[in-house]
Amino acid sequence: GDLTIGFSQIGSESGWRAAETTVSKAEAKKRNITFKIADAQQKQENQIKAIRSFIAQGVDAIFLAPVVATGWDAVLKEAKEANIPVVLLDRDIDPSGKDLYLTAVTSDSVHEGKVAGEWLASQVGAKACNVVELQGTVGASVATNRKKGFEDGIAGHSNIKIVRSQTGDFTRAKGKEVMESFIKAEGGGKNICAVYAHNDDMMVGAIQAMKEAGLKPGKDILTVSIDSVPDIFKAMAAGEANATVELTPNMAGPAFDAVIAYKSKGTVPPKWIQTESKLYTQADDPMKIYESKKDLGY
Amino acid sequence: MAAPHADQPSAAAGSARPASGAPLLELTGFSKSFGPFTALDAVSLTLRAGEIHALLGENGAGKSTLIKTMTGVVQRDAGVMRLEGVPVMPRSAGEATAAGLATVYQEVNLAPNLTVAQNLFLGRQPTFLGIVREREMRRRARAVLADFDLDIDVSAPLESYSVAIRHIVAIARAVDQSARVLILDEPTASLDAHEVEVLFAVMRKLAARGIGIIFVTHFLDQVYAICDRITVLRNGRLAGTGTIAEMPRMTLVRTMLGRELAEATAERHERADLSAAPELVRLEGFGKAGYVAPFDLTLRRGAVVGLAGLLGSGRTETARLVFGAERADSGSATLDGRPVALTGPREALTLGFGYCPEERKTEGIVADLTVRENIVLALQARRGVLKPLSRAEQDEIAKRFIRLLDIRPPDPERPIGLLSGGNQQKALLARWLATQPRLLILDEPTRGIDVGAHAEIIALIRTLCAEGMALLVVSSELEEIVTYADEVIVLRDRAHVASLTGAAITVPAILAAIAEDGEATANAA
Amino acid sequence: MTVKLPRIGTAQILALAAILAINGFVSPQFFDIRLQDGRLFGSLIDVLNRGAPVAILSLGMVLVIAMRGIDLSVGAVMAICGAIAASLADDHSLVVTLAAALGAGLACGLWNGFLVAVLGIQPIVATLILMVAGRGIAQLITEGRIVTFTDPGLAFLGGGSVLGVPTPVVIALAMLALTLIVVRGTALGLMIEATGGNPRASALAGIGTRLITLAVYMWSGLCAAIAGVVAAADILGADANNAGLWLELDAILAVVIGGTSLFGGRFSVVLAVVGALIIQAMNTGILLSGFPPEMNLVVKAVVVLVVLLAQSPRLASLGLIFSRRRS
Amino acid sequence: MTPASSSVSRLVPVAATTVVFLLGFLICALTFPNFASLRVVMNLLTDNAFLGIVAVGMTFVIISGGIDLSVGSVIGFSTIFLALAIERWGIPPFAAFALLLVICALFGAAMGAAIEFFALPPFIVTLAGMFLARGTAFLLSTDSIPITADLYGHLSDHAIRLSGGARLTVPAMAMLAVVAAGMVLLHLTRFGANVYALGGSRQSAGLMGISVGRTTVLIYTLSSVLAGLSGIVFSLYTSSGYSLSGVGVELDAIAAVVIGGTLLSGGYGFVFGTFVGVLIQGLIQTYINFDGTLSSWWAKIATGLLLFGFIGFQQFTLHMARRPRRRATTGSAAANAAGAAS
Ligand SMILES: Nc1ncnc2c1ncn2[C@@H]1O[C@H](COP(=O)(O)OP(=O)(O)OP(=O)(O)O)[C@@H](O)[C@H]1O
Ligand SMILES: Nc1ncnc2c1ncn2[C@@H]1O[C@H](COP(=O)(O)OP(=O)(O)OP(=O)(O)O)[C@@H](O)[C@H]1O
Ligand SMILES: [Mg+2]
Ligand SMILES: [Mg+2]
Repeated sequence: GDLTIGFSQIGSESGWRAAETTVSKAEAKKRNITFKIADAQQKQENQIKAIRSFIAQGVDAIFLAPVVATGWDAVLKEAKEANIPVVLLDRDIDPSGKDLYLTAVTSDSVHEGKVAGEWLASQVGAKACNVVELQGTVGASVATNRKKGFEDGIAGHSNIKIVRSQTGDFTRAKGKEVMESFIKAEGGGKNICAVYAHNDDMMVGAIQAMKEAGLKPGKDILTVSIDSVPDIFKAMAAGEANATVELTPNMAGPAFDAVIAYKSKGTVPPKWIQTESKLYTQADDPMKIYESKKDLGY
Repeated sequence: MAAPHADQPSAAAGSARPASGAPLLELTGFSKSFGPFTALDAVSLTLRAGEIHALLGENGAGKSTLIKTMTGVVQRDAGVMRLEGVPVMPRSAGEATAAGLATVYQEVNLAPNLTVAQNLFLGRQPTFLGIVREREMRRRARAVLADFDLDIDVSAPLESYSVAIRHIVAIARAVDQSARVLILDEPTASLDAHEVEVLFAVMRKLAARGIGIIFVTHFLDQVYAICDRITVLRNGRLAGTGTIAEMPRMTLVRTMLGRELAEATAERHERADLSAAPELVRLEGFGKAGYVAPFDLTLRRGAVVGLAGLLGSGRTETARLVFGAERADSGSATLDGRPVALTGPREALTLGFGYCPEERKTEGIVADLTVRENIVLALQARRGVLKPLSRAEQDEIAKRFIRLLDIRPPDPERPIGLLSGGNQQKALLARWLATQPRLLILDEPTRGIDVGAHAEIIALIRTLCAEGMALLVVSSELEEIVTYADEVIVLRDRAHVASLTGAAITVPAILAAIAEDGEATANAA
Repeated sequence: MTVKLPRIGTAQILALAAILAINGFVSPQFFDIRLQDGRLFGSLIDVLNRGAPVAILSLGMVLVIAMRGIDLSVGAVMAICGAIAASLADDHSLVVTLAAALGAGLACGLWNGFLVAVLGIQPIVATLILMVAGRGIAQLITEGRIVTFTDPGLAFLGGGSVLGVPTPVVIALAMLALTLIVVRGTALGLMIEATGGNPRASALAGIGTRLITLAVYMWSGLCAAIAGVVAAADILGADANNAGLWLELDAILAVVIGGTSLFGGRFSVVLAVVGALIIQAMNTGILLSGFPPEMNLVVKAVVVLVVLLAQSPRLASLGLIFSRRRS
Repeated sequence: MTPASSSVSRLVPVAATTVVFLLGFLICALTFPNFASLRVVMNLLTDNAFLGIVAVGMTFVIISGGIDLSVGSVIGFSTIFLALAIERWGIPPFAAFALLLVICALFGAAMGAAIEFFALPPFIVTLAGMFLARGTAFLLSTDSIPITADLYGHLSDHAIRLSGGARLTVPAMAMLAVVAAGMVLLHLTRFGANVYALGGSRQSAGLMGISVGRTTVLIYTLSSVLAGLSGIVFSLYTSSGYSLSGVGVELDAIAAVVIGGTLLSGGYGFVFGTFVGVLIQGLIQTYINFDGTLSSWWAKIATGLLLFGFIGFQQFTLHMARRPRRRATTGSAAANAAGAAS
């Protein structure tokens, strides 16, 4: 139909985010939907502004990728008053706002961390293992959740210990810099058994740091990270990375379908449409996945 | 600038005022060093109520420093100050004012971005429930300025007025603070004869009320016109003190300099035969709308053209147009007969022009840089970025001019901002002399310069002239202009109204040309 | 050309030494240096290597600040030039790649200089425009993704070494030497200091302040371009979203720690670089210390304040009074 | 420049900014349907309320010749502090507000004191303040915490409803009040005059007997208190606290102040200009949101271009505004001459 949907996107802080935007646009085109994207540059206030201007423009539905879990009640109430359904993408919001949106298409970032942790636990068995952690941006909910999930995943394995944890701001450069100092602080890397990074970009940087220090990532040091961006599959194919947990960039597809069904037939979708958090390892033909992902706009 | 001193009331005028014997303010043992340099060495001074007390000395003698240590702007190393017998030690300008010492510092210290009225009453504006009563403040401001014969828009920002007006506002502010002691550091440096008269009238009125006034000036005429007693500093030490009767002119000069003054100043030099002097620059119909009305001007090698007029008459403007600091929008210019475009200071510099601006602090010195760097700046600009003067060359140039102009202290590596006002002026002169200009434009070159240096600068102007340089000099001191100018152009209301040459150049003639009313000029033209 | 380090730079050098000593204390192997694949390896080398981009930025920033300006766009310019270099590297020769990247940096500088010197826009807003738009331009070039390359020539600029010294450090040193020659070997330094100290007086003294302003912003753009290329070469890819993010603040901080006033005038190129090293030594120390990352900013704030207080003339004179009293 | 016209000329930058804003609004209204509505105007006020409040404080700081980079972080600190205080520590909202403002005042005073007594550059002191405030916010909590206190619900419902779904909200009212109070304080009180004097020349201000130290401390205190107030408004706006809120607001505030015609070197400027500057920034964003076709990067480029457009046009207006005045003086001079001749 001739729907107009406004999307308040967080920003373009990472390759994954860029892919999400690209994929969303492609999905909208497939369905002949007029799709308006407002980039908030990582700021909640900008997202609120964007939602308000969508309301003022009278769009048919609003997609929101919330930068933070809280603080949406007032503006979502306004949307509700204007009878505009809101769909959350990629991240959930605080439970108090449950009745203010139609549905949420998200992955569970605690679960992602847990998948990563459980994979590591299965790999090391009973061996003692010192893990260094590259955290995302301090205060970002994804970072907090992925940290928590990982800790859950290795809970009960007292042989696995997180010995160092610093923020790499989700970026390659910082991931590399932080890893460099971890290596030095941990006896030239000899004491490190695995690296856990909250996203693949930091891991790609960390892999470089390990190589420059004369270590063999993927062999001397196990790696596990989250997102599944193309470059990590390249590293996996080269045997330099071990595992990644996928966060699909196609959140908008299911969301569009839900909105179309709701608008045309009045079907109320379930409150949570969870996307899969799939684990990939070197055994999964990484080069093939790389090929399939590399043009998605990562 | 000072009207001929024959017109001034005699020295007796000062002593005729009742000056009670009891000291109002007593300074003893004031000392201050800046690092190894001793700026003040155990200076004492006694000021009586109702007395106007001249504080004199060469540039850099320590006058301004003494004043700043009195008011706590600069922390003194030693010294006691008693106000009516009670020791006072203000630690900031604010405290000094509160204690009863109102001061006008040498470099006018006001907020140029605020209105005239705000400047007059800053910190003590009339308020109602915390809100400044703007209208009342303006009314009072107008009243205060009326005492100084100044009728200006007090709601305009101070910076839209000339240096002179700013100075008057600063003085008015100090006077209006109903202090017991009023300190004026070179207040007359940028005033014209009329304004000086007005200021003196106010000073006399205040003195009659029993206020003690400390007055710093380099104009000896003014000292004898208004002061009762004199204190002289030399190299930071007390060199002498006494009543004006005890210190006649020659004694005073000797005390200040520590030697005899070469009596070059008073004589007139032979005026050049203008028609014989080769022409250097000719401007025709030169002007800028709303700035200066179009004028013709010919500058000749070896000749001095003086610009005279009241404040705001357009002298500075003329000088800036000639240098290209402001672009003319009409007229043509030729140099050595060839047409040239005066489009900016850089072009002027390459043509061999030099320009010493009037506003030393904002347009002249670069305070953080050393004396050496300030002196070589224009020369370096002319040579271009890629041909740096070597350090040895810079040192040589700096040393030469420090010696030639007797810049004190003779330390080329001192930041120029730390020099006394007069010495800064000399360094600026050096900046342009170093470029060996063909035309030198000087705007108030002797402002704030002591008697000794004054004579030296005038002698220098003559030497430069004799060496074939063309000079265009703006000066408020008519007597001075008369001694060196070969042609005097009189300005009024931003237009050139008269030109005097040869024997016609006399102070009364210039005054007459300045004073002529519009109708007379219109008829003359 | 004399470099007057002692006296003027004591505070900065002492601060650097103190931070390094603290680093040695929290991380005993801090001063260990060994050769790894023909490249020096150790935390101290990390400080130099990681500090190189900010040091290079500060070489441009110090001149801009000395002219009473400020350049907020350097981070974005880094991103642009890194993006250009990374996208060209694999299909073009290194010369072409570098020429394009550095040319873009110069063009950015020219734009800033044009806004400031010709249009008369205040530097902070003038460069804010490019700070905002520049990152967008960089993302436009990379389309928001991380563009990777494999060209060994470009990679060498980030990960290689010359006689064991990491290339970024060599580049930073070369740029330092070049800046010193350009600034102190010609009259440019004097003219910049004069213009920054009193623009009106300098213009009246015949200095071409407009041209110098343009040149200085272009120099800053060039330095940012080099820093951007080094940063891209370091991670073998251009991350337009994050490259140089907030580094303008670090560069300004480095310049100010180096004793140059934000109100223009006197400047010191060498001390600006020392300032950059102080910042990086602090960052590396934080990473080595094992503090939780929530503490990073608080530690940074305290260190910055202490370093500045150590330089404060007021504190120095207080110290003088105390020492006099004691004696 | 004659004195009489120069008192008017000080208003020219503000007038230029206002004209630019109105023109911009007109263009938007012609471009997009639904734009020229009361709702959009009210949104502009509500959405930029927190920015407007800090920008007023920033105006004082910049006019005095300083700068305050810490305000964004102070907002972040404020929201998380309020959330914790109200939700976890059980402090009643108004008491929490008061406590927060006291903390902010002390923080600002400390920065002002460091600037004054150790003669440190404001840029760096407030940069350290920026790190410190944000760092403290992280230490308080890195989670985002919803605030459920009744007051918050009341306040966000308590809006004046206007026609067409437009609402004059509490944040918007708070900003308008702060702008008005800021205008009075800056333009009509002794303190305001002192702020200008400091911006004209610190040294002169000292010699004129102004207590430079006290004024500096007060200015930074004011800025931090307004940043705290802005934090309160922000927490009302989002009904939550989050340590990362307000990132980069300092740059937006500085840009708003400067676009509003205030000179960064100090001494000149108006609170009203800042207000218009804030609206201009809001307008740029609204424009981009309404357009909605711009990718992340094109949005950034467009923001930059629009910023350039506004500033360039402002510069042009200033230039044009100065020219006719010169002619006017010439004209009057000619008139005088004519009068004299007759
Ligand atoms: N802050 C300072 N640091 C170092 N030296 C200083 C400082 N202030 C003044 N001086 C020096 O102290 C001496 C006295 O200066 P002062 O300004 O008192 O002279 P002055 O008598 O007022 O001269 P002028 O008639 O030229 O104004 C000068 O040599 C000057 O260079
Ligand atoms: N009496 C006055 N009333 C009002 N404005 C004045 C007065 N005198 C000067 N001005 C203003 O001061 C400004 C600066 O004058 P300026 O100093 O350039 O003139 P000038 O002829 O060079 O005088 P001088 O060199 O003696 O100061 C002028 O724009 C003029 O408008
Ligand atoms: Mg003096
Ligand atoms: Mg003049």
